[in-house]
Amino acid sequence: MKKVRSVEEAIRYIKSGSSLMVGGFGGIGNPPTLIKAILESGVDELTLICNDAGFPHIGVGQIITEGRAARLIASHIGSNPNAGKFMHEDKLDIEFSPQGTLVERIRAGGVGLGGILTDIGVNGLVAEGKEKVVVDGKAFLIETPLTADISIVYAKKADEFGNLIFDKSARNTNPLVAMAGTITIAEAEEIVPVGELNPEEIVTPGAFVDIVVKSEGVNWAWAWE
Amino acid sequence: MKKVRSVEEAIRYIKSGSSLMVGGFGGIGNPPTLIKAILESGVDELTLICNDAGFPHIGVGQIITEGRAARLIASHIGSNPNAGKFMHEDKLDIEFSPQGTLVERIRAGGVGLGGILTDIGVNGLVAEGKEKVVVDGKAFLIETPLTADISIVYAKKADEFGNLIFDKSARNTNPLVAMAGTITIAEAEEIVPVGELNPEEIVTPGAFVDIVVKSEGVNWAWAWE
Amino acid sequence: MGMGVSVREAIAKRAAEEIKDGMIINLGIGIPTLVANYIPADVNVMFHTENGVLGMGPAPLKGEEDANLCNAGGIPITVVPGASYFDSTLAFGITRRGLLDITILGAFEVSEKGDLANWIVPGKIVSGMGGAVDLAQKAKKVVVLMNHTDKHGNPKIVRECTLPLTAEKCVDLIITDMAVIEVTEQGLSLLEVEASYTVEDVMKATGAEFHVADLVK
Amino acid sequence: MGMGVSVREAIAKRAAEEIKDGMIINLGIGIPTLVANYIPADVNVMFHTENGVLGMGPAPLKGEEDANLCNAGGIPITVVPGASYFDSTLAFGITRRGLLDITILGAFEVSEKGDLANWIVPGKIVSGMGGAVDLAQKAKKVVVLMNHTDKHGNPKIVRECTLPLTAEKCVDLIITDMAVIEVTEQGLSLLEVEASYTVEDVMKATGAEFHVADLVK
Repeated sequence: MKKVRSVEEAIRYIKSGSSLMVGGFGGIGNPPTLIKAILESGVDELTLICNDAGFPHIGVGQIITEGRAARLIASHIGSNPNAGKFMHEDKLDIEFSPQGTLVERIRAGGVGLGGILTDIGVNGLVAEGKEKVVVDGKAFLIETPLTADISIVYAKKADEFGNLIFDKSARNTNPLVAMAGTITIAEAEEIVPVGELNPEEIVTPGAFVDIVVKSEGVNWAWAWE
Repeated sequence: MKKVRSVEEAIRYIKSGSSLMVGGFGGIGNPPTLIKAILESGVDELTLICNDAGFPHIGVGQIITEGRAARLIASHIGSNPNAGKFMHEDKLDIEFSPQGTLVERIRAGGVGLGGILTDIGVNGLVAEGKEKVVVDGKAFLIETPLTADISIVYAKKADEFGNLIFDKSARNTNPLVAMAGTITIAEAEEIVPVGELNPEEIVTPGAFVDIVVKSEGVNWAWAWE
Repeated sequence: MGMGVSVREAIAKRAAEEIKDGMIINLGIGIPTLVANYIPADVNVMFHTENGVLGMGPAPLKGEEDANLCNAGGIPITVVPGASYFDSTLAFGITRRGLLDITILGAFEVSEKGDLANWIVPGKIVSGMGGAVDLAQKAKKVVVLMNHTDKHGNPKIVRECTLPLTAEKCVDLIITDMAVIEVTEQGLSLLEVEASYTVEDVMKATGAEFHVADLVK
Repeated sequence: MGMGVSVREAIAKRAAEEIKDGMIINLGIGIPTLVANYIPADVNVMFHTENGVLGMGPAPLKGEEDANLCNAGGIPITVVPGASYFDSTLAFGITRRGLLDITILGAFEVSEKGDLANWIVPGKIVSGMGGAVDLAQKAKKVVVLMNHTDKHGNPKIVRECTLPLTAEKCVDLIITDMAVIEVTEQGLSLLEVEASYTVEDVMKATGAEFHVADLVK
């Protein structure tokens, strides 16, 4: 049950054409070391699933900027003009979900549900192409679950069993993404022996995590800097 | 935003005929002081929503034993023979859900979803009377959300804004039930001023909690004692 | 939105009057962000951000930013006593469950029925709805802050929105550089006119009819 | 189940052989609970309980029980290093996601296709399915521990279950007081016969046909 691996070993599971789900929100909470290694590995044609397209040179945004994604499932791309440009040029296929729906779809995939019913967007553009059901006289959209070949997340601490805790608002989508990968790789600022984390403070139980790697820290300048 | 009240004030919201959702699992994590006060208040004809029927003289089981519930939505009643007896005598109407489905229904109610899709029980008795949908060629049951007029939960600590942390396996269904009440009353072993809980350790944000009361501690002998 | 600083501030200041003690609040980006600066010290509220914080505080001092503590726009924040961190499903759980007392947003168009368009601009690249649909559809009170007209002088308050809707019948109050208008079951109702304009000025700049019976200033 | 202590222990001991290093395990009540006592010290596993603990340890010493630390049956437990507490949706998320390597359960009947009936007994009051459907349907490996026959000597391994099913085609292995039988795509396969019985004894006590080609002892 010792899951600590080198970054090189970990990213071997990510291949051209893989679906890759990435934790984080507006760059915050994206795993920097894994993203850097993925870029260096040369994989492309990825299906990216992420809250947003980040910023052009921050976090998951770099995967888009470097043209490594063929498809993106997200709620927002406004902060990364490259995503919009590539979409416009038919180089990137994008599926949008309302943010609250997107994170529930990821959670549904992560906990093995067949989907969720929600009235968010039921009367608008969001509903296009989606099945509706009526429950107790009220219409809901069927929103399907999301999973991925590989999930990558960013944690404050991991133990060797893969139990994770997160850091402030960098928690965001990370605990959800951690559950939704067929293989989940957690990048942690600190890796501790089993037993060092308080069972009460663990957010993601190690059952959901397959590989733990040590973070080398953030390698980009923040948008606000 | 100071939500601390006396038990007497708090339980005034619970009336005969109310739907009452109770946190806990096999008695563990049921709120003892609120249950005692509810019994003393004389309310009946309650619709109880709870993981299980507890034990005859432990936790939520007492509400059933004393004949205060007209209806029960639960996953299991095996440890409280009174529940089965009253069901058999047509004094108690019971709706069963598989445990994993029940807790997802409570969560769905708590986070404002219209329901969930699951394949648990899709080919068996569980499916009786439920709508099925086919998503990507696979059949799922539509399971509806659960909410209640009042939710009562048991916490280790609450602050005056209603932020909650729980105790070990007494967490169980409590964070879910806390979200699903139109009015949520939290019974806490300890009530602390706002700012004393670490924002990382809070499990239930105060937004979901309306009233906080001080626990007088468990007033029953455990089944294993 | 091409407004002067003092106009933006005036709108934010007026919006702050809608905020009452004990509220849970989500502020959109742009002018709505400024509203926090005008809430009186004795009004205690909790700010919600959809990435996963309840209890946002003011911006940190320069040099004290924490890259792991930001709002949904990626801007560094602080937290107040009583704050909590959680994952994004819980943030939207609070929203969908109707626990946001108020959300304050920008808009391209608002219809007389309270329909909101603040998502897609024709001819521009679609940037995605983010959390706008969730917020507009589920907050207890939706307040829109915007210029009364677009840069060509065309009304942004209209009978029917021409742009795709973010959500139907969701807006409760519109605060602009010219007026404060309430959306009621009976239609629009003019509550206030900015000192340098007349009711006639507001009528000309508005693409829908409104009642003036409830005018308070 | 009306078995002697040594038979219960023999079954639990045999079941423990199915447990491999690194597994995540859910044990049902009754004999399955005893399995934990027979796992070798060098086999590291994590026990899951559906109320919301991963990493259950042995029972506490008498007098050291904690009312807020119990398993799904309400019995006091301890935790091992690496354990975590979570709400019940996450406990069943682990189950539905297929992360339980093995679950060990009791049964009333098992069919030759691996259908499991362990929920409703006719004539008795229905007690509800609890987590049995989730566990039977979603664990990677489902092992049933039971007496080979009921108290009247009737087979519990049958061609078709007569009782309502907990889940279809879910059982992988049946361990009884008489034998170990695997459920395969080609039907039942007898793997082991307990020393005091013959293959013929097992045939007579079984309500379905089985292959004996793979008999190992």
